[in-house]
Amino acid sequence: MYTDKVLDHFANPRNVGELTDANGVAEIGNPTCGDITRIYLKIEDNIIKDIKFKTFGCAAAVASGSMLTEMAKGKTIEEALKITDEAVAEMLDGLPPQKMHCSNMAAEAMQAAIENYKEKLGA
Amino acid sequence: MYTDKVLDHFANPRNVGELTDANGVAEIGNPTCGDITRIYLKIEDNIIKDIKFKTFGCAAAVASGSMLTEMAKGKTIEEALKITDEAVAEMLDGLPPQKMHCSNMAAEAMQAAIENYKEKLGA
Amino acid sequence: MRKIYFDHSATTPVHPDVAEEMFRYVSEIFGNPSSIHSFGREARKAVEAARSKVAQGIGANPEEVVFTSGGTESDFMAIRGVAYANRKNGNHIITSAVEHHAVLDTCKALEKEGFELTILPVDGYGMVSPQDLAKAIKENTTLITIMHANNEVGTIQPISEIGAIARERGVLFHTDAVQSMGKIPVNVNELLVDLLSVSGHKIYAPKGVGALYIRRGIRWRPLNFGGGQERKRRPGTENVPGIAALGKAVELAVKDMEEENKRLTFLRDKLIKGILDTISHVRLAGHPTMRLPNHVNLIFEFIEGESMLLRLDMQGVAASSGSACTSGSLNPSHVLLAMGIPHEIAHGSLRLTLGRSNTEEDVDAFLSMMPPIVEQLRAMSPLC
Amino acid sequence: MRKIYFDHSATTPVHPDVAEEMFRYVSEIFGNPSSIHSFGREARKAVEAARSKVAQGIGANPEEVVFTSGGTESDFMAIRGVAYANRKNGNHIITSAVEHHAVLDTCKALEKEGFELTILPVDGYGMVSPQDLAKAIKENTTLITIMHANNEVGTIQPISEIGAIARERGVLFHTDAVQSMGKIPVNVNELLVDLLSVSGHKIYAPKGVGALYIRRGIRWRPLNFGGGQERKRRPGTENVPGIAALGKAVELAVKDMEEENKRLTFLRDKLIKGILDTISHVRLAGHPTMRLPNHVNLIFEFIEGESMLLRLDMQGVAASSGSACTSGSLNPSHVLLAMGIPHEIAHGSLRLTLGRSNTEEDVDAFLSMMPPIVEQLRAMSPLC
Ligand SMILES: Cc1ncc(COP(=O)(O)O)c(C=O)c1O
Ligand SMILES: Cc1ncc(COP(=O)(O)O)c(C=O)c1O
Ligand code: FES
Ligand code: FES
Repeated sequence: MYTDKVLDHFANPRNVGELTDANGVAEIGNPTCGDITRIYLKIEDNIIKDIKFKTFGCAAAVASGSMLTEMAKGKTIEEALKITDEAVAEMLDGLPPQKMHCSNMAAEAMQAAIENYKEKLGA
Repeated sequence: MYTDKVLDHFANPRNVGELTDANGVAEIGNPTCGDITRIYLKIEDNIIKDIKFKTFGCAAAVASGSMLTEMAKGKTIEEALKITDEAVAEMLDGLPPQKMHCSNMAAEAMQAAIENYKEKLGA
Repeated sequence: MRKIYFDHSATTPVHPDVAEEMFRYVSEIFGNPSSIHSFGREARKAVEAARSKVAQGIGANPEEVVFTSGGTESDFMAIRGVAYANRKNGNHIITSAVEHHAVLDTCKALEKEGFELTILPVDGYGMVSPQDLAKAIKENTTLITIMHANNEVGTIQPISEIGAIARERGVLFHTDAVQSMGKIPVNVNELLVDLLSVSGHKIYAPKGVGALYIRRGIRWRPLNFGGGQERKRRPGTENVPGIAALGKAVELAVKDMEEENKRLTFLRDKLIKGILDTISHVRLAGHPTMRLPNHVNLIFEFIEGESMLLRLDMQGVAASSGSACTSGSLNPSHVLLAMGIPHEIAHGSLRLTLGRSNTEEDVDAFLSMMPPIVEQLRAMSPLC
Repeated sequence: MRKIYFDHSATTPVHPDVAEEMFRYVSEIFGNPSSIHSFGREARKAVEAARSKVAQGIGANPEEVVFTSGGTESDFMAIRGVAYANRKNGNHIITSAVEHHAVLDTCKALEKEGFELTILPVDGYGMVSPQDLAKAIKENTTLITIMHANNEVGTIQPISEIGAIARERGVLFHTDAVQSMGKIPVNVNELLVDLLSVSGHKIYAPKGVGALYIRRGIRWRPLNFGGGQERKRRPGTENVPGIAALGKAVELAVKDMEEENKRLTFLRDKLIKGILDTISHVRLAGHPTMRLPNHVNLIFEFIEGESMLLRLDMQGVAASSGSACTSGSLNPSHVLLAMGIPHEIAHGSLRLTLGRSNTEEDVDAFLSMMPPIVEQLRAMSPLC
């Protein structure tokens, strides 16, 4: 059911953990399944210097978190905001239909974390 | 489904054929399946000296004809009339439930043939 | 004693390659396809591979194939599923008088539940007339179910003609291809059918597995609910060994069809000619040319089918008289009666259905065996 | 990599003796049991011998056993068959919140068709209360269906108590014994049930075969019609290899039960204790003592079942999280939720179900494998 890419990112997830010096953090609950993903961002000069995630979720959620953080790292905020859940799923060589919603969580959590960063900046 | 006894009487049916000198003959059609049995009797001094049958019927009909004729041969008319279809079936070590009606045909045909003999006698 | 099996329409032995495929999934790759671990994933792979093979064998897409427990289940799933799902649009079903009991009895049960049923007559060859069918379609007709090839007399129905009419009139069309599969081409798009039933054990796969083709997008609904298997169309843990076997069997059947078809047609015709030439008062039941290549049904007057069967059996030949399913019944075959064959003559039907294992020697042995049997039985018959 | 299969509640490998029995009827004795020739008669003999074995295994008469395509079919045949047949007398059905989907979804489908449905709650162990049941019975109640042992948490229900109530109140009682068969005693007269479901592939027989016990004389009717097989209770050519296998499997299961029961209980308890002793925030789901001897369900807080399953799978261990049938679903098990376990905690369930092949080494290997997996996953969890 899962692609080799998904299983690889699940077995060896990239960027797992917390950032103590994060300047953007958000947690998203998945309305479909009740799972949770949290994203930590370290943004400097509008660029995502570092990003980490934690998830209470299925293998697709773990792999999506891993893949999304890989994709976002080094990007500008604007570029990062363009990363869709479909793009994450595609980079994982696809997700099973009933697991497509799992990739949402990672992308949405990142968007919320950027929002959080902007709010703090504005504050 | 059939007992060895049935199969034996089917494979080597006793008393098959006609009696040219019969003094009692009758044919019975089976209302359940549309099959037919004919019995020829040679009665002397109230005793069934010879009996033969023909049947257009299933293996149970053939075996019943064979067994019934064996059972009836040498009996008095009164004794012969006491042979029931159940008795025939029993002597065959039983018949499948949906084939019980096949043994009727033989017994009934013999009863009708005895009737025929009596009628001729009375006439 | 040499055994000759002439009852391939009743069931077939599992082909060695099919058995091998089946056995792989019995003790070795035994997972539940719904399990996410490797045991489960391997089983899932086998099921989906088989689905593709079956789909390919009938010209369908894999998602249009649902695995069932056999031809009977495929039939009633098709018929009830369409009947119930379309009840709002109409409640009239059309079938034919020569269908297998799985179809006919399902239709009759629906009639008792309030559906309207038209049972089309057949001609002396057991053939349904497309004209009759066209006339029978009404405003409220939602389903036509006519078999591809008849199990008792081997007659092949004009399915694509019927399919064209059904399509033009907007009526869903199911065909029972249990007997035709592997013997003549079966393609859902050429036959213009919306649902099609297949049974494993008639094509050298094991008993207990079948498939139902359900055209994408048609209005059909499942009958039962449970674990969500087969995309919620048929609940219950998948019969993985059976399904894998069915996939293999369809693959083989299609691959070998042309050659087997030729070979069996030759044997069939030799058998028919041999009997008609040597025994009097015998007729062929079913269509002389529009018939399955492996199918012989001969009617011997004055004698009864069961007696012939048992005599043959004692000499090692397995044959049947009408459908195996109905041989427990006492009535002569509803198919023969529908063809207008009188009751007492219908009793004398002998069905000989050839298959992979049969050779010309089998036919020759049978041809020399049959005349004395008929003679002996006729000597016993009050009708002679 | 050494493979450890801890998912025997999802499915089991076919036992070698059972496979041998099955294979005899695949290519060698391959007849259709409805055929009257010797091929058919041998197949019929096999079916009836298997029926006797299954009957003996559950304390029934052979005529009370009907073969089906599996546990799911047995369940819906039992439930729909009683519901429809008794509709004139009442239309109220009672079931429990922890039934398998085959039962629960069938009951819910009947509710949509106009039947009245009561779904009994369970306690924290997943246990139905006979008192609740007694209260739920009404004038119009015609059927109670409560499973013998639960597939997800292993809890054994007080079936004979419920059976006594049902009998006293004149209500027909069905139990799904798919998980209990072969693990604890299953006797229809001791359990006081009128219908009982069994599935082959849970007891080392193949997938695609099951049995339904229908007590003689009860009001039940078949759902489908066709060739008249199984004394008109279940149409379709009999799955002879599967049926023969089921007979053998029931025989073996009953013969070995006492010993296996002891052996598995020891392994089960060692496994549970081992995990509870070494990992924090873990609880056992289901009843501590009224549970299947082979059944472990542990809930690990802060982590998600699927992740555990896949980690274990990568190390060669097959386990499950809730029912295999529902692992495609995203919702936490309806069983755990019915037991009052909160949504996010229910997500952390790991089901380990032992069987014939498992040894103490398997348990030890698992016990040393699990702590680092949990640690790693918890490190990833935002809840920690
Ligand atoms: C034409 C036809 N349809 C349906 C069936 C039933 O299929 P199965 O035996 O797989 O239940 C048969 C075989 O008996 C058949 O010949
Ligand atoms: C309790 C219970 N009932 C019914 C079933 C369904 O049985 P089957 O898989 O044979 O369809 C299962 C297994 O999935 C089960 O565990
Ligand atoms: S994140 Fe919840 S199921 Fe995938
Ligand atoms: S005599 Fe007609 S079925 Fe036996």
